[in-house]
Amino acid sequence: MELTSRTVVTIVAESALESRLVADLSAAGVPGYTVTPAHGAGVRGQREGDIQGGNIRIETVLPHDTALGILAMLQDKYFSHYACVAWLSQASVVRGEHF
Amino acid sequence: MELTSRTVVTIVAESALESRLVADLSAAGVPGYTVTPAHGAGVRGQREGDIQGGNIRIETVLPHDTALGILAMLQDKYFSHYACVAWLSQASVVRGEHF
Amino acid sequence: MELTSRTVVTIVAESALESRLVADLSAAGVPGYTVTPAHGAGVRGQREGDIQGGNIRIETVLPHDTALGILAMLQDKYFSHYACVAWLSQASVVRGEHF
Amino acid sequence: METTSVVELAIANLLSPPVLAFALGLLAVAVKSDLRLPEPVYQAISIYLLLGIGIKGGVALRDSSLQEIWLPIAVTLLLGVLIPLGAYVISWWFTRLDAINRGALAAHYGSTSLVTFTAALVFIESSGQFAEGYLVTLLAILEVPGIIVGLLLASRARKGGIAWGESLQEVLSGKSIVLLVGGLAIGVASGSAGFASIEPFFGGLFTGVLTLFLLELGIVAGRRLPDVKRTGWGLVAFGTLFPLLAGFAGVAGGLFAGLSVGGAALLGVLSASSSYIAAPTAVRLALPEASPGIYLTASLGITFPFNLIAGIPLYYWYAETLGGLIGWN
Amino acid sequence: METTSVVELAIANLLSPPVLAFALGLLAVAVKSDLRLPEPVYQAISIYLLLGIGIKGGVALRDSSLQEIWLPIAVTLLLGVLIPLGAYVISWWFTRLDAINRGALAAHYGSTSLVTFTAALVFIESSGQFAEGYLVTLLAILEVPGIIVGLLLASRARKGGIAWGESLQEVLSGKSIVLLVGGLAIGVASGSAGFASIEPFFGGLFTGVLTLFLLELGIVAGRRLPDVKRTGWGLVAFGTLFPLLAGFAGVAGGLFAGLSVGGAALLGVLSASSSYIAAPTAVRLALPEASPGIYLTASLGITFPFNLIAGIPLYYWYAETLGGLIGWN
Amino acid sequence: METTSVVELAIANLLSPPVLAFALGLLAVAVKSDLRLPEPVYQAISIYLLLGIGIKGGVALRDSSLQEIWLPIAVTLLLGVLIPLGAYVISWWFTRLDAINRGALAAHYGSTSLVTFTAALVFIESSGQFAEGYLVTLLAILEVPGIIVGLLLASRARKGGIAWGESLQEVLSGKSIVLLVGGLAIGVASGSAGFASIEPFFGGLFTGVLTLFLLELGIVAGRRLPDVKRTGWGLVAFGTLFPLLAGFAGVAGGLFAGLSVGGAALLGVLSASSSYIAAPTAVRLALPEASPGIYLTASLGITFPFNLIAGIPLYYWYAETLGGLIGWN
Ligand SMILES: Nc1ncnc2c1ncn2[C@@H]1O[C@H](COP(=O)(O)O)[C@@H](O)[C@H]1O
Ligand SMILES: Nc1ncnc2c1ncn2[C@@H]1O[C@H](COP(=O)(O)O)[C@@H](O)[C@H]1O
Ligand SMILES: Nc1ncnc2c1ncn2[C@@H]1O[C@H](COP(=O)(O)O)[C@@H](O)[C@H]1O
Ligand code: NA
Ligand code: NA
Ligand code: NA
Repeated sequence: MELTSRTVVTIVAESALESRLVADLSAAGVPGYTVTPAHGAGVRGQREGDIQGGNIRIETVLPHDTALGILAMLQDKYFSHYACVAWLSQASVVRGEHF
Repeated sequence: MELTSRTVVTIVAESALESRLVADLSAAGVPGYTVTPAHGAGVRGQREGDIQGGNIRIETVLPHDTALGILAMLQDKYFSHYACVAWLSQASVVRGEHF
Repeated sequence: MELTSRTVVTIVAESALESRLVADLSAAGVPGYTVTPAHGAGVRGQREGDIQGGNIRIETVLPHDTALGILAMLQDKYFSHYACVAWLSQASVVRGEHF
Repeated sequence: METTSVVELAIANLLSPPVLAFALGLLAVAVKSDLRLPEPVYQAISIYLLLGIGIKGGVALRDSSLQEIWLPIAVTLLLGVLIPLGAYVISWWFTRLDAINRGALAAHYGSTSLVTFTAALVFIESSGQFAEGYLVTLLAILEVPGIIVGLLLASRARKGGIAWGESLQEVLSGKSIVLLVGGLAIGVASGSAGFASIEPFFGGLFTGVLTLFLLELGIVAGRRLPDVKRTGWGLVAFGTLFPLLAGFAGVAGGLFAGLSVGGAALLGVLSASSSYIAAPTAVRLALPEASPGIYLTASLGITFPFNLIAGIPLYYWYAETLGGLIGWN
Repeated sequence: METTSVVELAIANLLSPPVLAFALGLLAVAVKSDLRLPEPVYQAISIYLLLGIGIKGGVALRDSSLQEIWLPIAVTLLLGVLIPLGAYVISWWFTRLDAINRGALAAHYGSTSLVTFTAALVFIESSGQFAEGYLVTLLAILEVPGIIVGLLLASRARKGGIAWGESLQEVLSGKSIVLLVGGLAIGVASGSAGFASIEPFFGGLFTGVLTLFLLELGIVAGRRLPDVKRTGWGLVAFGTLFPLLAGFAGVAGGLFAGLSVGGAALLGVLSASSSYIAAPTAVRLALPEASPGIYLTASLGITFPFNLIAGIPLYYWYAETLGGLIGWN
Repeated sequence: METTSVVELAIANLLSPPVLAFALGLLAVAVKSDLRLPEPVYQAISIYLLLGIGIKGGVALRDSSLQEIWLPIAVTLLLGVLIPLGAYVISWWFTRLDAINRGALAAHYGSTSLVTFTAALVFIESSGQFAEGYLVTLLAILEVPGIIVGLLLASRARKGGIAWGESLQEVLSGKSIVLLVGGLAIGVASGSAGFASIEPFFGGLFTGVLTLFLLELGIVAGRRLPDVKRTGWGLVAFGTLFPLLAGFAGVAGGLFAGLSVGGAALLGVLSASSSYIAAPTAVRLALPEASPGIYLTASLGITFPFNLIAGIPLYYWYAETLGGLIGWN
């Protein structure tokens, strides 16, 4: 089986941001994304509050260059004011054309 | 602490497939798996629809060979017709015998 | 963009343990954590039961040393009696000071 | 109600809270609202509706003799075979889809929609009409054969066929059948004395809960509307004209089997409505090549709203007119 | 009720199950209980309350003439502009916060709280008082302008301003507005005959469901209490004194517009209450620099409990006294 | 009801909708259905039941004098200590389990099951019998001591003992105690006038909601049944015979304390039932070596169905017979 290397971007953010984040990810050309509900705490601990549904965890598997573009976009628009963190990791996929 | 290297297979699929996937994973000999509810969009965007409960995300930590077997199984039975993607990544565990 | 290397600890445990685990993680100095609801099966298959809400999946991104400390803590207090597994993986972050 | 015209019936239906809530759901999608009923609550309500309608049907069934119901049951089984066959053939005229996609459509239109039936029941009751209690039994009976016939039709075109054991198991043990049949049994066993204790929950709240449920279904259907444009007018024509035909067959069969006007109207609704709980799951697993963009769009985006808004009073009008012709009622 | 003293009113309010359930929620946090109403159920209940109150308001609105309601509507719009301006200025005296955080506060206090209104409605009804049905219309009207004014005030201090298109879209298509306005339309269209069929659900259960909801809100508010200590006494003073003022303005405006004592009391409650559904979302997205630790704490941790426990009977007392002075009722 | 035989009582109980729904849940598992009540709805219903039963008990408690209830409370506390001790000893005869697992069993059987109590309440009410309102107070009182005694018994065998502070905090602030005690307080404070406003929700719907809840508990119990086979007949014997004994002790104690026949039957049910909300959580955290496959299977897979199906009418029959012997009633 032929495996292709890809990058996974994992973003955790307050759930009010979901639709904006998804729109920005699509604009940045992600081939797909997966969202799971989440909650948590971080350094900032600043969230819209218990009442509005916690966090979301977004995961998207894509080429490394697009991943870096997304990090730049996040740093530009989200990291400074919103409760939002992100990290990159490595993955291998079959069907590289799908990601 | 002695760490052992393992592979993580992450599968995202439409939730109607959960019981079939779990049965196929068990048949392929996974030592365990974790399922989280999810939703998302992909290249195909073909899902059973909003009404039936989105996607699931299955994660299983196992030896590399078993991981490759699972990818083959997925390619054989799921990738072509169902909304289903998967990727591999690396992990380290203590208690290697558990995984 | 400057990327810093970090370790991700992923813990899956029965959900009754959530508050205890979070307290122990905080005591171990994690910079943040994210919890998602989950269910699954493992080698032990011993869980408090269907009635009390399945598993949780906790993810925390942190320096490698702290990660090893957490594994040691888990091994000491959780692995032997509770339904609890954990694994480490590699990640890169911008804003290293945040993690 | 006999003297009211079909237009008055249709207006009364349109202005009922459940139908208006459905319209509100459509509107919410149109204005890009993020309004959704949470999934677990949606699931719980569908359990409530299935179980409640089953129990009420069972209480009514208790008073029916086998002699009275064997003919309606036989007619229902016949409809359960003929309607999917009809859908398979007629969808070809309108859409030129391949056999697998038409088999999928047949499975949906051959089966039936709980919520459409429920809305029709509320319509009949709120206009003071009578309908036999065992109609719920017919609902349970009509759920399954259509799916089987549809899969059969598609399987002929599918290399590898269908994993029948798995599929049948999934349909028969799915929540629709378990709750309807189980509810019927509970109703039969506990009778109206037992039902009295749960009436405030399963009876009194019914229309209100249905209103909330239809709000969500309006949202779900509204999200399908863009797909309607994409799938083309052939599917729209099929999704509105075929129910008119199947509804007529149901009404005629019902009157033939001796049902009251209200009962025949309900059998018409059952025949005209298409499934979106049991059938989609079965089809998705057994016929993965069939496009959900086609069958779900037809069932949920076209036929469901059509029946809810126009079909229900129409099938009632069928029953009244045809019943009058044959000197019924 | 006219002869009862304000103290008796306050005690009756305090001993009502919804307010006691709120207190139980506070207590549960104090004893470190893990009690929570699950999020999806919380969401579903808020949909139920919004839609139900909208429908009931619509049924009542049907009987109101435009002539009767234009002045109350005009007064409400005026309050919708003046109250956030007042909050912006007065919060400066108490807290010395920057313009962005005061704009955020203005958006919250300019908008209004469904649950406070609902609890007040239950209070008015259970003490046998009358209130105009179209108050729900005023609730829907008061939701939006305060948010806009608040964002406007903050945007002057914000480089880059505000993405108005996005923000307005989010507020106007948010579930509060869609359900209140949609519910009003359903109520108007279906009337009291239509409402009868859903009354057991949207009417009979209302106070009970509200009790469950307030249990959860007590927990949510209780979790905010540690923040209250952190934000300081200036915010506590603002969060209790400003509602007293805004409530007075609402009551006076209501009586001026010709509302009954009960109606004026409710307009007072609407004016005095601060939003925690629509406003927080809008503010979070449009003014990310504003601290939720300030506006949510003030709105949810201070003003909401204050209104629930002391404010509601007080605004009623305002209305009764002022109404008596001007020879009303 | 005095003249009806125990068999008639048992049949009436078996044919009640809640018990039939429980059976349907068992059946759903047997046919491998994927039917489940979503977890958040399950949680919300258990909050509803606990709070509702607490409030109703509180309204009733208001009319009771301390003089009337001190003896029943004392007897209940005694039962709360003796029953777990009995369970610890007697389970040894049947199962030969180690001290930790028997301590876990003792904690479960010493505590009590809300749903069994609720079903018994519905049984008593629907057969027109009287029972003292303060039985709910006894339910709340019986929740805790059994757990403590069970943990104490196990801790002697456990090196490291038990983190008592943490465990007590978790039990006392768990949702069972907070909602029952809080509900009692709400009921006492608001009285029957306050309760009237929430009666449609917490009163009228009660049996219906319980029916839905028991459907899910049937599924949960059904999934435990394979474990029953694995754990062996000793546990089955213990899980059915011990409740017969504990139920007798409860009935006798109740009659001794001056309770009515209905009240004594309910105290019998409380004594015979075993916990599956508070105790499992406490035991899981404090005694991780104890096997949930044993204590949950016994409590949920054996004793709960046994009590629901056979125990409730039996304990009533105990009370009637014993009450007759001592000339009560
Ligand atoms: N080190 C971390 N590891 C995992 N998740 C984190 C971490 N830090 C923050 N998070 C998640 O990101 C959210 C926002 O973090 P923050 O912006 O620091 O408040 C938190 O609620 C967590 O869910
Ligand atoms: N590149 C991706 N990264 C993360 N998740 C993906 C990606 N592509 C697809 N998915 C997930 O897989 C599901 C099915 O994808 P598809 O088969 O392309 O429709 C989507 O709904 C997403 O949740
Ligand atoms: N190999 C594995 N991969 C992923 N998740 C696992 C694995 N083994 C166990 N788990 C998760 O950890 C939980 C407890 O496992 P165990 O302690 O083996 O019963 C299971 O319910 C699974 O959710
Ligand atoms: Na049909
Ligand atoms: Na206001
Ligand atoms: Na007991």
